[in-house]
Amino acid sequence: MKKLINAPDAVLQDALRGVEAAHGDRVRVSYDPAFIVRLDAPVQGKVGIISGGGSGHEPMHGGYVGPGMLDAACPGEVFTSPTPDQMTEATKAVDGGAGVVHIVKNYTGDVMNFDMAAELGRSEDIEVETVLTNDDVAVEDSLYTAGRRGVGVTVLVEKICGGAAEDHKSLKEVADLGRRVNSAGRSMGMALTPCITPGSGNPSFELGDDEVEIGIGIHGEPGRFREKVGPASQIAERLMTPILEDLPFSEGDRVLAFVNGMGGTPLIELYLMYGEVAKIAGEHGLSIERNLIGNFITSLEMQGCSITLLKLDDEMLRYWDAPVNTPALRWGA
Amino acid sequence: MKKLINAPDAVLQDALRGVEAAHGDRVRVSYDPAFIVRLDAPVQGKVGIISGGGSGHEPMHGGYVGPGMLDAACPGEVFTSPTPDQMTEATKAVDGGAGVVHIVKNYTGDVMNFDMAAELGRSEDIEVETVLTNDDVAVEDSLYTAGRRGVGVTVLVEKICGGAAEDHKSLKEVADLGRRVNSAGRSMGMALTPCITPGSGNPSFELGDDEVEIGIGIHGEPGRFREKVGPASQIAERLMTPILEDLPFSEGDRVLAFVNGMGGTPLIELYLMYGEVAKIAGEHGLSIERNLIGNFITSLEMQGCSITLLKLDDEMLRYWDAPVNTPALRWGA
Amino acid sequence: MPVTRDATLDWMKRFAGEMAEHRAELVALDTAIGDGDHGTNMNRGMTKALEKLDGAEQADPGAVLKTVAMALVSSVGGAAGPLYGTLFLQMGGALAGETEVDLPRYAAAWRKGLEGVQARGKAQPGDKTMVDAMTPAVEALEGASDLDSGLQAAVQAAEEGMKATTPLIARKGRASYLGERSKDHQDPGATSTYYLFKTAAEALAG
Amino acid sequence: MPVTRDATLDWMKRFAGEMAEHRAELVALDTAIGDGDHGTNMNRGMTKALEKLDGAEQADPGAVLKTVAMALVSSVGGAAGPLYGTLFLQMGGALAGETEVDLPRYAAAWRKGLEGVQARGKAQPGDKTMVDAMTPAVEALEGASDLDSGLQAAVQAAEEGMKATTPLIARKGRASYLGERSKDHQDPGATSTYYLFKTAAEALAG
Ligand SMILES: Nc1ncnc2c1ncn2[C@@H]1O[C@H](COP(=O)(O)OP(=O)(O)O)[C@@H](O)[C@H]1O
Ligand SMILES: Nc1ncnc2c1ncn2[C@@H]1O[C@H](COP(=O)(O)OP(=O)(O)O)[C@@H](O)[C@H]1O
Ligand SMILES: [Mg+2]
Ligand SMILES: [Mg+2]
Ligand SMILES: [Mg+2]
Ligand SMILES: [Mg+2]
Repeated sequence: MKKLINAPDAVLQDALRGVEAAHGDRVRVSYDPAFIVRLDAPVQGKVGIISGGGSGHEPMHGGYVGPGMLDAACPGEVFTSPTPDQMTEATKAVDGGAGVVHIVKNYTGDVMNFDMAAELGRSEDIEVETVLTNDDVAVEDSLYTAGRRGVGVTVLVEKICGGAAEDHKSLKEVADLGRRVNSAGRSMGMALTPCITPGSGNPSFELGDDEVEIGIGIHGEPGRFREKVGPASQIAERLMTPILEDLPFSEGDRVLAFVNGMGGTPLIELYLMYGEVAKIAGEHGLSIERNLIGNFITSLEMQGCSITLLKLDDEMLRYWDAPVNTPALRWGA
Repeated sequence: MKKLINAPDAVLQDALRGVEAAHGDRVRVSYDPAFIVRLDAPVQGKVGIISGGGSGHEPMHGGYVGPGMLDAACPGEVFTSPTPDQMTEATKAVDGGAGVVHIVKNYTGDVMNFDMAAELGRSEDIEVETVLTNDDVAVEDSLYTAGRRGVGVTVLVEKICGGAAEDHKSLKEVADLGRRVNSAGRSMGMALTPCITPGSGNPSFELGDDEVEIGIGIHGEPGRFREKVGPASQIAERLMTPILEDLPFSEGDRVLAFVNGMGGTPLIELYLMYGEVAKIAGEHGLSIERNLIGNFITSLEMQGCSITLLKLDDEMLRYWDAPVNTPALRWGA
Repeated sequence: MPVTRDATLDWMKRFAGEMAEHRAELVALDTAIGDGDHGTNMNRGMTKALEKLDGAEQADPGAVLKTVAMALVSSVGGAAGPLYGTLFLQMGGALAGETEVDLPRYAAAWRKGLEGVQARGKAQPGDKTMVDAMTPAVEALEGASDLDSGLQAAVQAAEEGMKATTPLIARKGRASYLGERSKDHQDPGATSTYYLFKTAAEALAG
Repeated sequence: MPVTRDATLDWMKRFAGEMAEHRAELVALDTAIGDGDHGTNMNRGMTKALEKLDGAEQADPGAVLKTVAMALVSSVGGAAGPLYGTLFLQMGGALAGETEVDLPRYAAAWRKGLEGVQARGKAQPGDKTMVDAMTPAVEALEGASDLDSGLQAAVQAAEEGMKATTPLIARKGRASYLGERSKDHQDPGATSTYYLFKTAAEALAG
């Protein structure tokens, strides 16, 4: 294993030190418990928004802390969801009296830790609403399983809720909007290579020199099936078809198309993929109103990509376009 | 070789189609000759700024086309500098009567192709000034060699010249400022892994499982030497020491610190490296006024990073902070 | 021999030792059907737990387990943190104020713990989780006639439960994303639970 | 036998064929000390050149070479594009209007081309570039008594010049960044130049 780290156990703390050195003019970094919070938090009267999850998905979530998006982010160890005390402290730090939204990706660990935090947060008279993201169509959904994973749509939920909160929407309005975004979004991902966590030191799965893994998540976990690598047009088809069928998306829908890199994919390939996605969307009569292309929710150095389609309504569009000023997503500011 | 492409020969054209689909509302894409140009070009009375180079370094240069930075970018084939007709056509497309600056990275191919283009451009009554970047301290500089490579500082030159041009500085002023930025900047890079060009299909060099390559460029070319992988703090030292000695940077200098990913490096590692860079800069009494962290000048899926330090003056700072609105770099807009 | 404060402390030290020793094994199991961190998570948590146990005096077995619970909850994260945290919290609550715990009360505490784990994680036996090792072990304790033989039986039941996870298709936790492909792999959490019973028996044996 | 328009066309077709056939070899050489594109670049350029040659009639050897030059300049890029472009542009200029080129004029055209390459790239013999193959080959032509034997000698000189690049430390082009580590590798551009002379001799031999 070769990584730009000092020691496997020190990755999170060392990276947080880098975040503090880089963005100390706009965020405050707490080390124990670990969270990153807007320097001007709590913003009085504004709904606070926090998210969190294992590290290794950067820029998610720490890179999204700032006006127009998250008030705080709680990073866990690499691929390990954070602990309740992180969320509790972050919740307190961002509560400006209007309540706090927890944006939680649907993983057993995340959900349970956030549950415990929400219980604690509530007991201290802070109103907490949880928005669960579970947009990954690669996973079968049923009452008897862990359900679908939260992946790409999480970034969109964070941005759109952030916009609504900045616009002084109420706790319930922000949370409901977040849930609507989640319901209207679908994602699927694939990998050309596995990734290696600092803690394990080994590839997260083995893949032949000519194979791709379809239906992967963002934790280096294997996907639903593997196949011989095909052209980008075929890979786009593999991801788009289940997405389009699942919502379903239909002719005339206005969408946001998000082509996300898993961390190790050259940007030129993501643009190439976007070309294929746009083509397929066009063939299905979708109108792509907005797009996002780049590494926004990653899986360490994994090569591959995910596609997220979000069916837009006017309110989502308005808050997507609203100003945002974070290290990783910035416009209008 | 596994890549998100349709065919090795079609990479550039297919990626350009993606750029057009994604950013057609702000740029125009010409396919033959290949260039990406601001939709509102030529901006009358403003100095035009173009750059170009081989593909595979995205977001450089195409991602920097937009108000406050480049007016056009000319992408060559992967790792192959573009041809004179691309630059000539781009030069014509952006000339608003105030002349055009060519920002050229110092590689034999880039220099010769831009030379031919500048000769042609001049002959058509467009005034062209060339700003050559050559900031890579890993390369020995002498009259008898190809000289130092242009690497990280190129991004900074493009941003700062872009700001000055938007401020309606004259051709000479913009070019002189660009040259000053180049003279005040120094870079050095390293790799944990090689990269694979679509055309070759093979790793650009072989590296042991516990080795790093120090002094690499951005074309997958091997570096100056290799050594056993050490902690991030040691790698930062390896890169910072020659940079600091070369200018030299001295106590009290105000600097911009730029930690750049080579394309396949997780962002968490880049932030961790930034923490080490900030520490070393602090020990040398440098004051980091601005920073940039991320994948901005890449080498396909190579894992590794480069560090660039730029000694700032007030004018550079002003134009660095000036609004920019491009797909890859955006603020104040 | 009843379960005392010292035996409980000894148990936790042994369990921490096993988690350190088997870190790589648990990571490998979790790499196959999860995200490769279970060993690191448990080792980090139990290291923290020992620190906390060292830092203050615990009056009884319940206090020992509550200290461990809080350390796990605030340092493990992932699925294992809340689950083992809840287990020890519930067991600790059931044993608060006790000094010499006999078999019925010990088994009842485990039952409480298991109920907590299931309330938190919603897993049923057969879902390929730690519940598959814990359930038969707790039942073995409940059906035993004395602590020593009960714990021996529990260890054996936990081991069988752990091994029985191998052919299962996961329905909870990360492994569930693999569907059919989760088959033929032993569940990491069931494995750490086996070590938990193993060290409990060792600690009681002295 | 003088160099005619048809022989020049034949030369270019053969050269294009060699560039296609040896693409991988040139890529491998360029991977070792450069960026691994020389074969792809030359193949792309010569494919384009053949297209252009097919697309319009060329009156004489000079016109053929100019057409190739423009195709290379506008499709190759990198170092090779301007260098081979300049070579053929200068040679084409020297042979404009000629129909049957004899040895002195042919050698003079090559000299013009080489001067162009050196003016463009500033490389001296010994810098480990195409100039190392081209220079002795042009000198062989200049010292020859007839075209056939002159081209034979030129091929041999180019081959020797190409091989002699192996021990050199590069001072121009990308390979120069490697310093000492550029030793023990044959220069890709010198290799393509060798093929250029080889096909010239073959074309003249018919
Ligand atoms: N819902 C659940 N109920 C009970 N145990 C579970 C549940 N989900 C996961 N587990 C257990 O947790 C183990 C994984 O723990 P760990 O790897 O530390 O957390 P994570 O899955 O968050 O990475 C699994 O092997 C399984 O035994
Ligand atoms: N300054 C120069 N003068 C002459 N030939 C050069 C010079 N620089 C490079 N070359 C030749 O160009 C070859 C590399 O061409 P190519 O790989 O196509 O371009 P690039 O180096 O831009 O990738 C080298 O092997 C060398 O022979
Ligand atoms: Mg985990
Ligand atoms: Mg090249
Ligand atoms: Mg795990
Ligand atoms: Mg090359």
